[in-house]
Formats: sequence, structure tokens, C-alpha cells
Amino acid sequence: MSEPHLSARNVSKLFGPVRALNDIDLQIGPGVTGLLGPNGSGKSTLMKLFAGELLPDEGDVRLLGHDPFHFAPVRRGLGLCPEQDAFYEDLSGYDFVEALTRLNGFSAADARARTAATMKRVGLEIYGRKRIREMSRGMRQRTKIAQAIAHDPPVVLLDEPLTGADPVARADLIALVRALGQEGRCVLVSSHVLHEVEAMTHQVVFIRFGRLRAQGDVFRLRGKLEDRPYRVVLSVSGDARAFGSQLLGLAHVQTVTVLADDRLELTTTDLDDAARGVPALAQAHGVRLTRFTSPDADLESLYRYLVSQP
Amino acid sequence: MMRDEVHAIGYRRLEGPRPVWPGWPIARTLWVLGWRRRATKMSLMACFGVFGVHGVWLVSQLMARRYLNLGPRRGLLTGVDRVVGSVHEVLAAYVSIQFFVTALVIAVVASGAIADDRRAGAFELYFSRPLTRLHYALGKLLGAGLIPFGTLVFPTFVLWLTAVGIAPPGMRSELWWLAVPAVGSAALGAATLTAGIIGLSALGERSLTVCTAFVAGLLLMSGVCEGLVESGFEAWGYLSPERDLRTVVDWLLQVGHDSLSASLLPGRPDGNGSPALSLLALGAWIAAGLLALTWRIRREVRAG
Amino acid sequence: MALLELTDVSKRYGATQALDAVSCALDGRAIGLLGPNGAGKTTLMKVLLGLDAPDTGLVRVLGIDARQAPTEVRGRLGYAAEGPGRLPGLSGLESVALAGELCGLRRRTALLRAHDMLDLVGLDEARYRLVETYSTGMHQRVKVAMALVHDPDLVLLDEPTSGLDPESRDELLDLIVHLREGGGPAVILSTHLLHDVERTCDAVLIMQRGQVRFAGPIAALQQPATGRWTVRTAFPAPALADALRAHGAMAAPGERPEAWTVTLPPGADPTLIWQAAASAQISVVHLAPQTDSLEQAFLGAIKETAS
Amino acid sequence: MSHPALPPLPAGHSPRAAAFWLGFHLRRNLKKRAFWLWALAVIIVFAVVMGTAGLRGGGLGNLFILRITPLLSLFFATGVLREEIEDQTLTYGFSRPVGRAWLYGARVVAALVPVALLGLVPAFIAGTAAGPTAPPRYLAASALIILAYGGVFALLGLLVRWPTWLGLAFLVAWEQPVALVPGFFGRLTLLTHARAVAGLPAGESPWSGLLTVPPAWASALVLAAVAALTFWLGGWLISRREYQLAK
Repeated sequence: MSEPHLSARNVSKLFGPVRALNDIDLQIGPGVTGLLGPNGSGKSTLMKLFAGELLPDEGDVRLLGHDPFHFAPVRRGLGLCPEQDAFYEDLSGYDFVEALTRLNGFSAADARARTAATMKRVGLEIYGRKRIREMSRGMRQRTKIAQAIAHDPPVVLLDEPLTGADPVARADLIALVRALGQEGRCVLVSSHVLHEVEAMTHQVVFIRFGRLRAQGDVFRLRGKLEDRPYRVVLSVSGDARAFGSQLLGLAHVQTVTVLADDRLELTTTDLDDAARGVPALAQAHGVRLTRFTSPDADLESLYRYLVSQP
Repeated sequence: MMRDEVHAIGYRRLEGPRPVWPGWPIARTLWVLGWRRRATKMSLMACFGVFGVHGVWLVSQLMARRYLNLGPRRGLLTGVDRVVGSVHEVLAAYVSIQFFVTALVIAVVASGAIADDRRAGAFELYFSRPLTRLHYALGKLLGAGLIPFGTLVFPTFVLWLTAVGIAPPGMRSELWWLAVPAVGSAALGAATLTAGIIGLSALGERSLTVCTAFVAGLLLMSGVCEGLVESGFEAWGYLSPERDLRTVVDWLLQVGHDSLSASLLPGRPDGNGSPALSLLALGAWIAAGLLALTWRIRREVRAG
Repeated sequence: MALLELTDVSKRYGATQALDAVSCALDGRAIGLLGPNGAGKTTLMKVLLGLDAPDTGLVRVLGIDARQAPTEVRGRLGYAAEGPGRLPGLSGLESVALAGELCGLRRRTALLRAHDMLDLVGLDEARYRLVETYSTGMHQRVKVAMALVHDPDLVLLDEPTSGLDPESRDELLDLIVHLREGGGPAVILSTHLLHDVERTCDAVLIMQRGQVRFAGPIAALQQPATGRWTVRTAFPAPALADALRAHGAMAAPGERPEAWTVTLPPGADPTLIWQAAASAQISVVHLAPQTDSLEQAFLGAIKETAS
Repeated sequence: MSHPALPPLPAGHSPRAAAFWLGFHLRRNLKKRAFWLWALAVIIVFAVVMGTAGLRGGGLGNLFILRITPLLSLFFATGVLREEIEDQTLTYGFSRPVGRAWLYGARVVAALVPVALLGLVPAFIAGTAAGPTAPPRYLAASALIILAYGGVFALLGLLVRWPTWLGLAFLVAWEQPVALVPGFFGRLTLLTHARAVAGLPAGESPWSGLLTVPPAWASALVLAAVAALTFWLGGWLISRREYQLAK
């Protein structure tokens, strides 16, 4: 297994008395990973540690196998989109991205070519000419992401990249993040808007009180919460009540309630099993199943359960 | 008997009158914030000290005057005649010295009046309320203005009152005239300070820079102007507000009563040439402050 | 009387035409104000508040003409601005109380009302701390409390949920729903998160380049079921698409990595999808008729997407 | 242990990147309002002093080299890092594969070049009226004093929360008075060495005759050493400490 792009071993970080991170052990490989957690849980601090902006008090941090704070050359492989809405405001978008790309070891001509290609990719081909001071919040976010990916880094850290962007920019940037992940880069995205994280990736890291609360695939993580069975809503044509009683026969199904004459709700501890069993049963009984949804199998419910339980 | 009731805690409408004039809470907030700063308390103590000193000085003079006025010692009266003048001297000195110390207090309290609001983006909060630009301006001026009123205008009145109270009968008639010029000049000083600090706060970016600029500006101007006047540039004298105030005070107090001795204020640096010009200069300072305030509010807020 | 009546309102700032002949009448308990950056949302709010007089046109808010009586309008309107605006040096409680006093309330009434509002927005012990020490979430709560303290009839919230973590966002959206259902003020919510609007609002005003693209109830905006189905598997499974094509259905990638938008051949029903899934041994954990999410409707409403 | 391919960096990348960073920020500094305001101020002072007071030669050199240039380097050098922290733009530079010390050095020099523009020209003009060998000596003194004070004040900007005030106190309370004290003590101040390099008169105080003026080359060496030391120390410090950008 190749070395992970990002790794943190027993990392703790304090800002004076304030605890930011407490004994974090984490390895992140290629693809898009969502970094979630309430405000003040230490998400930004972890990003800054991986970017070599901060030093861990305990444990060590590795970016592509090296210490990003002290070993400067490894930051060649890093693209960072910081959280703050800060720029060299007097520059135009193109100049800003080009200047920073030069710092990554590109000649003037190379940097200009890469900047043009990247600005096109983030949708700033025209508006990128404007001075950053006059740009809308959506354009500023696109500029910030452009400077993070112009030098084609294998690791991209995006700290709340969508804050303040309007719906059009959000849709474009989500598609861009998915594409970056598919190119095999390790993309770590922190965001508070869960349904947008779901649209980007299936893999999340969840931090709470400075500790690693959960990590892995959203679906499997949700499955691990035994004390929170899945609710599944079914729209059924034909005799719902009879079909409902049959459902009780399925393994893992705990309760079946009749919401209306054509709608049923069941709770089960294994959604995967229900996803196989229920349609088979429906077919056996000649019942048409026009809706099979589980409202609390999504990331928002996972987040809510993980936050409510200590 | 108790009825069984369950009340929701959620949102509830608010009835009742809304009588308060919006300027008033703005002024009160300025004091509340000012009072939290240690520097305010210290500078207020200084003001109180200055008032105490002048009070003692005034009372002791008048008691001595009263004692010497009796019987055989009448001959000494003429020598002590300057004591009457010295009552004017006390008031004039008080207004000038307190002008500086009050400048400290008002700088600490009111330097952030407009500057902090602008830096924190608070204009949107103020002007999404039902208040007009005039309310805001008057509120800030009221908040800043009542400080010099408390430390300059009112104490001058108190000093004048004690002077009238203690003065021997003969002198009392002369002192009655003194009320209007004394309190008037104090009010003029108060107005200059208020308009000055509020104007500067409207122009400035950070309250700390405004505060230092105001205090340093006053000291620098009076120092530089004194130097320039000594080296022959008479006209520069009008640039320093403190010097203008002193001229107006001396002029007013002299006009107060014609029988006063000519060398009224021995040892005090003399004022500018013509008191009228000084008055004009002070008026210009006040106008400049108010203009800066209006310009800033018009620029930041397009509210009706 | 309608909440808002705008007839032919336009406003120009130098080169940009912020509002371009906007005419609409809106009613409802909670209205979503949507539009890309620079669509004129904030200008519209400022015009409603009488903070900015429009060049032309008539603005009536709650039946009051905002040009004639701006202060009266602002007395009955609450506004939680977007920026980090706060009153420097004050605690949360003092800020809200001062906001009340600025509307004419006596000090003691304002203080009691401030406590009520801070309870409503869920700012407990921290209300006594200075506002400078607040997190973004707490700032947002104070701003909402300041907008409600003088009991307005209409509250304008400008991007109240930006920067909030999921927990605080939930609480704020629940509060908006509570206001909508309760006897309290109506709400105009200007935001970029269409998800929040879907959850709290019943009507929507979509703007772009200073013009109204759509004004009316959300239901009218979302076309009925289009015969397409959204299907999601537990894990991203390209094999499902092949199985579906084998069964004659069309499958296009959906909003999420593990989602598909399936178009069935005419006359077929979803059992075909179940059969395809069973044949490929892939468990489908989500199947539902696809209704245009507000996002598709929004993107459809604003034709050119440059922003 | 194979790593995802880390794209190659050209050899000696940090110094070359630092050179680019210097040019980039120098262009920005020269466009800043603050620079033009100071330029205006210097021109006005220069005109007033030359015109009314009729200051020439040594006196003019003394005023500019020993009074105005230190003040200018104070205002320009202390703000280098604070500005990046306050504007929160430090992240962009520090997340690049360039040594932090190099970036710091580039920013400090980019801040001092405008000071040189404002300081060297008047010094040269003063020099022309103060004797044959004066112009090169005045220029050398100005340049060295700018580098030395620049290094000191930039270092101060890293260490202290209020560098401008402390720098002002250092200038007014330590450098100016102590430079006039006779005996060895004066040598602890940069001003004495600058005066020695420029060959300026030892100052107006009554006992100025008693001042032992260190040899010019020794002073030049001292100034250069101070500059080098403070630059190196600043670079060493900045690559050791982390900087939290104000939220």
C-alpha cells in the first residue's frame, strides 16, 4: 500500500489554554475526503498542520512523507485554499494566481500558461481580469481555489471553499472538487454544508472536541450506529396493510407502521439487507414498489447522531 | 383557584409605548463604554484635582480679603485690590487649565464615537432602526458634550457661586456680572472640545489614533504657536484653540467689570491680538468638527 | 394587504444597474430571496428599509410607502445585515437592549425584551460576554435577536446561515420555521443555500441582474414528477448503469457519486429498476420519483449562469 | 515506501523565488499611498530646509542621514510582517516550497528599497555641497544605516506586539541622546558609526570636540555586521515560530 498523502500520528495542539486537537491519529489517501465537525472542533487547525502553517505540540505530521513545516520543498506538492477571505486586493485575479504559481518553481511563461488554463477551469476566464477588490464573493472563492490548483499539486487542502459563494459558483466548485478527486489527488475539503459534502464524496473524517470522532465511508459509518435503526419509507400500490405484515417476517426489521393506505414506514438495523429483501418480497406478492427512501441514512443524520451522543 | 395552563415560551408580540428619543441611548452608550476604560477614571480624577486646587485658591483668597477688610487694616485693601482681580484670574486660569485636562477625558471617552462604529460596520445596525442621521449626530454630540459640561462649565458656575457667596459685601456687586462671561467662556471651551473630538473621530480610522492625534494635536499646536508668536509670527497665534480660548476669556472677564486693575493677569502669557479673531478661530474649529461629522454620516449612510 | 408591493423600481449605482424596473407583489409568511452575486438582493433590502431611495418606482412595505415614511417603515421592519456589523465594546445583552432602545423602548422594557429574544435564539450564558469574543454562530444569533427585539412585522435576514456549523444552522432554521408558523413577524430570507430555503420558505423571489426572474410560491416553481427516477446505491456502483441499460432504461449520473437519474421506457414502472438491481446483485437504498429540486428550478430560472 | 510523484523543483529554488518575491512586493510597495505620502513629506522638508533655513552640506546630511532616514526605515521596516498578519495573506507565501527566511528577507528588502529612494537622493545632494569625497561617503552611510536600522526594526516587528512605538522609543530615547555622549558609550549606537562613515561633524553639543570618532572603515564594518546579524536572526526566528493569523 503506498504511503498515505497525509498522515498525523498522536498529534495534539494547544493555543495557550485552548485545546485545538487532542491525540489525533489519521491517514488520508487519494480521492476526496470531507472534513466535518462543529465550529471550534479543530478542523482548521488540522488543515493548517497538514499545510505546514502550524507546528504540532505533540506527535508528528507528514505531508507526502515529510514534515511540511520544516522541509519546504515538500510544499511543492501542496495546494492550500485558506479559510480567510484575504488577498492582495490591489492585484487582478490573473496576476495574483500567476505570482503565487511562480513561487512553486515555474518560469514566467509556464506560470502564465498554467494560470490561464486554471482560470478557465474555475470559470474565471473573463472575470479573472478584474481587480480582486471589485470581485464578488463567488469570484473571490474561485480565485482562491485557482491559486491552490494552478501548480497541479498531488495534495489539495480546501478550507470551507464554498463559503459565501452563490448557487451557480457552488454547483461549479462541487463538480470541480469531484473532478480533482477523480484525478487521483488527495483532496481534503472542510465544509459545514453537509448535503454539499455528500455531493462531493462518500468518505468523511469527523472531529469533535479536538478528537477523531469517526472516519470512513458514510454508509458504513451510519451502519455502525446500532442504537439508531434506519427508518425506511415505502410507497406501495395494492394492499399495503397485508404487505406490511409480510415485511415483519424479514430479518433485521423491527417495526412496521402504516402511514397511509399506500405508504408504510419500517425500521431496520440493516438497510442493505432491507434493500434486497423488500423488493424481492414485493415482487413475490405482485406489489408495485414506487418509493423506497431512508430519510435518516444520509450524512446529516449521521452528523446529528454523532454530535448528540458524547 | 389555580387554573391549569401551559404557556409556550416562543415568540411573543410586544405592546406598549415607545417614548424614548433615540439620541439618548446613543449618548448613554458612549459614557458606558468610556467609563469602562481605566484612562477615563484617571483623567477624571485629574479634572477633579484641578477643580479642587482652584476652589481652595479662590476660597483662601476671599477669606483673606474678608479678614483684611475689617477695621484698621483697611489701608491694606488697595494693595489687596488685586485680590478682586485674582477672582477673575482664578476663573480664567481654571477655564484654560481645565480645557487641557478635559481634552484628555473627552479624547479617551469619545475618540471612538464614530471611528469605532465605522470600523466595526455598526452603521447598518444603527440605521436599520427608526432613527435619522440627525438623531445619531445629536446623540453622539450629546454624549461627548456632557463631559466638558460636567468638568468645565458646571464647575466654573460652582466656583463663581462660591466666590459670590464668600465675597465681602463690597465686592459682591462686582462679582454678579462675572457669571455670564465666566460660564459663557467655559461653554465655548466645552463646545470646541466636543466638536473637535467628534469631528476627528468622524475622520479617523482607529479610536487609538484619533485619541492620540487629538491630545497630541492640541499640545503641539499650543506649543508651536507659542514658539512662533515669540519669534515674531503674530498671525500663527490664532491657530491654537487653547490660546484663542484664553484670549476670549481674558477679554470677556475684563469686559465683565470696568473697575478692574489693568495688569489683570500678571505672569500669564498674553493672548492673541484681537479677541474677535480668536472667537472667529474657535468658531471655525467648531464648524470644522461639525462639518466632518456631517460629511462622514452623509457618506456612510444614505438614509432619509 | 400584501407584504411587499414593488412597482417599476429601479436603482443605479454608477455603472451597475442594481435594480432594473422591478415589479412584484409578494405575500406569505416566509419568502426566500435568491439570486447569484450582484443580483441586487442587498440593494432590494436596503430599498425596502428606506436606507436607499430608488431612482424611480414605488415601494410599499406592509402598506407603508418606504419613500415617504422611511423611519416608520424601519420601525416595523427588522434587519439582520450580512456583514460582521456589531456595536463595539458591548456585551451581547447590551447590544440587543440598545437596539431596542434605539426603537424608542424604555431601558427596562428593552432589557427584558432582550433577554426574551436571546432565549429565543439560544444564546444563554454568553450573552454577558463582550461581543468581540463571540464566534460566528453567536454573532448571527445576536444579529437575529437585534432584528426581533422591537417586535417588527417583517424581518429581513441577509445570509444568516453563512459560516454556521450544521448544529447552529439547524437551530436557526427551526427558529425561522417557528416564526413562520407563530404569530410573529413574516420573514424574508436572502441566502445562497437553496436547501435552507426549501426547508423554511413557502414563496420565493428569484432575481438576476436587477431583474425579477420568478416571484411566487415554491410549489409553482417545481414541475410535477417528470417520469424520471432518482436511484442511489450504498456505494458508487457503475455496474448498475449497465444493468439498467440492459433492461432498456436510461441511466445518467446524478447529483452524488452513488446516485443515478433513471429514465424508464414509456409505460414501464419501477419494478424494472428493482429487477435490474437484483440481476446485478446491487442493493438500491434509495428510489424515488425525481422532482426538480429547488436548485434545478433556480438554475433553470436564471438563464445565463455567469456570476 | 513509494510516494505519489512529488513534482521536481529547480535547483536553488528558494533564492530565485525570493528574488521574484522581492520584485513583486517592491512594485506593490511603490504603488502604496503611504510611500507617496512619505515621498511628499520628504520633498517638502527638503525644500523648506534648503530654502528658508539655508541648510547646506554637512547640516543637511546630518538631518537626512541621522534623523529622517532612521525614521523612514522605522515606519517601513516594522510593518513588513504585521501587515501580512493583519491582512491574513501570510498563508499564501508560507504554503509555497520556499524557505520562510528567504521570503522574510525578500519582504524586508522590498520594504527598504523605497526608504533608500527617499534617503539616498537627498544624501547625495547634500554630499555634493560638502566637499569632494562627501557624496560617496554620504551615500555609503545612508545605505548602511538603512540596512542596519531596517534589519533591527524588522526583527523588532517579529518579536514585539507594538514594534513602531518601541522602535520610536529606541530611536528617540537611546540612539539620539547616547550618540552625543563622549567616550566609548557612543559606539553602542548605530548613529555614531553612521556619522563616522559619512564623516559628519560630531554634533552641536558643547563637548562634541571630545567625542572620539571611530575610523570610518571600522564603523562601516559594524553597520554591515549589524545588518547581516539582524537579517539572519530574523530569518532564523521566522522559520522557527508559527504565526496564527487573527481570526
